[in-house]
Amino acid sequence: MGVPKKITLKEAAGLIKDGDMLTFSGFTIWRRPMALIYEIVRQGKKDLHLFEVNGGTHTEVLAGAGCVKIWESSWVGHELYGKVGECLGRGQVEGKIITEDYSHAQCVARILAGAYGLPFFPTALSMGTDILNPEFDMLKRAGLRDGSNPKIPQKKYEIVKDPFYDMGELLLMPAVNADWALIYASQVGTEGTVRVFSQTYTDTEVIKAADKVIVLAEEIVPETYIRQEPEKNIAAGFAVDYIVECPWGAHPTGSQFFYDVDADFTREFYKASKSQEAFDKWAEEWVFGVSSHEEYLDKLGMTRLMKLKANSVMGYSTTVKRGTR
Amino acid sequence: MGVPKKITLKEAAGLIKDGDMLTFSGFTIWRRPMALIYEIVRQGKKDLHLFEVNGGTHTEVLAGAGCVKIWESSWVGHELYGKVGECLGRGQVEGKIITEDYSHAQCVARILAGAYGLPFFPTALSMGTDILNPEFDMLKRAGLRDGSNPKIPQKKYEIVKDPFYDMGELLLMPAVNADWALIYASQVGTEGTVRVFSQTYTDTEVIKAADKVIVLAEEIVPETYIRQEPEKNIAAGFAVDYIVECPWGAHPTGSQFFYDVDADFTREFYKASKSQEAFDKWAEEWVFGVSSHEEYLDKLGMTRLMKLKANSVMGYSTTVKRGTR
Amino acid sequence: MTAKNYAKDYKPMDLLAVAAAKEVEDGDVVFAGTGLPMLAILLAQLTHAPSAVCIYEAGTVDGRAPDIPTSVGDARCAYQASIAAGLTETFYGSLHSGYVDLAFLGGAECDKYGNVNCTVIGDYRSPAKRFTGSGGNPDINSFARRTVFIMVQEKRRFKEHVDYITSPGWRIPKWPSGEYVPKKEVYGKFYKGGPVAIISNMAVFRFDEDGIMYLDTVHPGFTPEQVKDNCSFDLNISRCRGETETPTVEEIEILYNKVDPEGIFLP
Amino acid sequence: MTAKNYAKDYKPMDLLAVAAAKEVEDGDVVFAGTGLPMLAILLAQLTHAPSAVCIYEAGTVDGRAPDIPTSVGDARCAYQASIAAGLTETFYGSLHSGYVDLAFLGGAECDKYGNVNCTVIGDYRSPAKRFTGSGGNPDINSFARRTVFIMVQEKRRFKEHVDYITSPGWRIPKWPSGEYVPKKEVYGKFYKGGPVAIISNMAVFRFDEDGIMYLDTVHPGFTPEQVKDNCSFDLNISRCRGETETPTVEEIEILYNKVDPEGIFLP
Repeated sequence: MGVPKKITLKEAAGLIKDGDMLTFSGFTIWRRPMALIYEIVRQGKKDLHLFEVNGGTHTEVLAGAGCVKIWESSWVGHELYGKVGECLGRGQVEGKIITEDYSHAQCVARILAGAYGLPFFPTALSMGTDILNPEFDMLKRAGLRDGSNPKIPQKKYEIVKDPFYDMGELLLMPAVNADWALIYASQVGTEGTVRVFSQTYTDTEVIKAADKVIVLAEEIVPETYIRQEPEKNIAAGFAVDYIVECPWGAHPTGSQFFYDVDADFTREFYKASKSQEAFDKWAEEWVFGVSSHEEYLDKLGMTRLMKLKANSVMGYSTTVKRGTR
Repeated sequence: MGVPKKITLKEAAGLIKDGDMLTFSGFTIWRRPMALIYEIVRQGKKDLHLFEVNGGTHTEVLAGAGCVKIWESSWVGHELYGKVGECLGRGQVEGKIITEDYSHAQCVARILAGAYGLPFFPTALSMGTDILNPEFDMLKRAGLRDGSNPKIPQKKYEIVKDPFYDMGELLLMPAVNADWALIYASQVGTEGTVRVFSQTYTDTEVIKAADKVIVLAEEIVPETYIRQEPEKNIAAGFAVDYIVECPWGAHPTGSQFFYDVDADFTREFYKASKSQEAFDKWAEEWVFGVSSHEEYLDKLGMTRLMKLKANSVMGYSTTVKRGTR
Repeated sequence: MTAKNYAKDYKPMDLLAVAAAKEVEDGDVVFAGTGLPMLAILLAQLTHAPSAVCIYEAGTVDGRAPDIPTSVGDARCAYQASIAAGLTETFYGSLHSGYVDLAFLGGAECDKYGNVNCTVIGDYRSPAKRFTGSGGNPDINSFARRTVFIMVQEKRRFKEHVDYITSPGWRIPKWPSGEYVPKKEVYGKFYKGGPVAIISNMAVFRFDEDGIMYLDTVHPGFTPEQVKDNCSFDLNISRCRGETETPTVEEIEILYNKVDPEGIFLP
Repeated sequence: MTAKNYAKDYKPMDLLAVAAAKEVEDGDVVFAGTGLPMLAILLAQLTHAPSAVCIYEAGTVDGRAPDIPTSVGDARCAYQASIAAGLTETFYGSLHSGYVDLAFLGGAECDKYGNVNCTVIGDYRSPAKRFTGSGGNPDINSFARRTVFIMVQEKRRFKEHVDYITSPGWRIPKWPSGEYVPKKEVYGKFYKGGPVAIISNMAVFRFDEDGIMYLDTVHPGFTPEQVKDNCSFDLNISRCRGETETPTVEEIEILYNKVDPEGIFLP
């Protein structure tokens, strides 16, 4: 399979087709492939089917811009900087976005199954909840569980009995194998080996579970360097299809050892997300109003970005003002 | 749960009761808890039930000494230094040891299920083999699948159909939760955080899957040191019950970055393993003939051990003679 | 042990953090989320439970950053952690594996069985309003031995029936029929425990033998009747033990100077 | 491209390593075991397949040690590897996940469908002799797109029926009935491929459209008839293409000076 191909952000977004199923690296407001998300919005992609273990600012940008048709996940919000997903919520309330709720660990089960080439993964977590209410199977209600879409399982879940130790009932969760994994990674070697710093979230599984993988790399580093500590790497080059070198590519989400979450930016976005009009204005300024990632960074400005810059020993910014004191 | 308790090798072996189910760290002839294995033999434990993802020299020492009643695994041998497991094979041919064969990855499925608190783990690997021949279910033939032993599942495996994507049939493999995980680890922090160097094999899973965990540490290091790179650690202190500090505790098996496999010792053992008489003589010299791990190391001698010592950059010995040139 | 020196001045948030911290036993393996749960576990570690261990679902075990994390995915969670891995490790390798003793959780609505909603207002199929969704709430609540909820007390939030059961309390639907049965019947041998307390801004609630919520203590300034008036269901106040213990000077000092000196959760 | 300079002197083992290396295509993700498979993949990487990647089941991906590993669990496998993890990664994250193109495997016995035994001699329930057991052989053989077996050629090893099917060939028992069916019927949509070649010390065998072994090439010094005589089943020799290509001087040079200079597998 060889070494992944280096492409530009524009080329990367151009690969994604309307209606494709996407999944992402990161966790809520950390290590999201934001620069690529913006470019997808700029290119006006439609009817996207998102599966994500949890959502965040990137979800809201896509939902606000009208790119999302189906959202399967467990959570959306901006943590401290915006309690709920207003754009997605609006789409859901208006019936424009089909939502399939799973619990967080059920989503992990689904992506693990996808990563391991298994059709399902078992779990006993979150039984006895309305997540499992057959009346609330929204993809079924939408007539989408007939097997015609290979990305949508014929059932939301299955209840089975343990045949080995009489533990009782538990659940099987269907695999997810998205068309695309859009990944932001801390470092990528010149032959494609991928590393993320600190927590790995579900990045390892997301890469394996997708048909095609695009990695936004904060840095591209010598392959011999990244192979000095192979226990810290999460994917080999043969598991990656395309690489985009893209410093600050996760902004406004955070990237351990590079930069913190941009709290002010996220709060402003959250405010804007509360109405379509305000969102559109925000997108006009921050997405359509800049023609490239470089222009976006210039617009943010050096002073702002330096405040977010991580202390290289601690892994997070020790200069950004986080609270009231 | 707090910090694991520091005990001696003798105390560690003393905790294990006749008939207990054991599982181990390592892979074939690497990172096996050999010093503890010898002590278990010295203390004359009987009727042990071994589950191991793969066997190795430690298995043969236990089998040769008559400690083993049930062996569930996929493989036994000494790699290049002894092609098959002669002691175990003798026990099997003579009908003294009940063998339940699984494939390597099916064993991984079983220990993964155990690690995750799941009753089973799915796999489509190794279907269509005699491993699944119902006539060859040896624990069932021995009447041990009646549910009375909580460590033995009521079925060897289960065939199920994928209900989600019509992939066809696949297997469910029953969890393993041994009474004891006997682990050899490269480093353990003063509060019990566990690290192994290079490949992790199935050590992470083995620790989680067992009811109680004893770790033989090549080194005990400051907790603050081991926490500087938490991505390299495989278990937190609360997952470990007992720690024995035991340098060279894996000999004659190898330990990455500390020492290579002792090929000559293993070849000698393999030769001895071919008859019970020769094994007994070997054990008289190397197990019963030494009263402690320290005496065993002294008997091996510094010159021999220094040849095995790993180069600290490469992680393996660059001075040991491995081949014919 | 000297007599406790109770603080004269404290905010409602301080009382909640202190009450929550008291639920931690030394040596507990605790699953905590962003905000008050972090204050509670950190305060507990600095007072009566020094060997309690905290797991954040994003992938870290027992981090020891000098600065409080802003979210569970934060770089701060990984600093001097025992393990930095991912969600497979925390949800399956730790939680499903059975290591978790205690968890702190939140919610928008609850009923008297401790069923919690953090998903929607209105009919799920055409909701009036979406919340964040479940996150790990039901996962953690279903497998931790003890869970403690921290919630805002309002009549419309303490309901006879929640609009959607996001997180399982003591009487829950068994699917596919949806018949309500005790939690143990749904979880079989996976059963480990469930909600032991709800801490609101007015009171601390616990659950009786039948898994029904009762008033345990009221926070100073409130009466049992006021609390009952702020529940839509018929709250049992007969077992109320009196007032919730208030923060000590030392606890306040630790909270503001050691746990959250930047004023992130305690402005 | 200049004419090949074939070596005049070579050992049977050299021929096997060279023949096996030719099965590697550039860019292949290869699962290899200890011994000859290591020689083959390393030789391939140093000749026609520089971007082939080697996975060792003990947990490493694409290691690049200057010294050949003595076993797949060796520290040498991890040196300059892309990934050093464990068996969950290699068996589930790589193999079951569908990344593996090619694998080299061994065995004590095989039948004409490529079913392989590496478990017992005699009746499994009371065996005359135990071998090592399956190891990862059947796992890898069931999920790699192409597998190549390297075996010793003897009449008692190339059998009509193997004593125990450790590793699945092209016609295999479908449990629970045990009826023999084509591999595809057992594996359903999990099906990816199977054995494409067996390389023995006498010949190279391949499989026809019905999954039945036939003679492809004979090693120099042997005749098709001799090979047929060393099979218990009726070997199809009608498709034999001639002699197996022998090692070149360059290949021998690489094998002895770069791949195994210590003489571990090539004494």
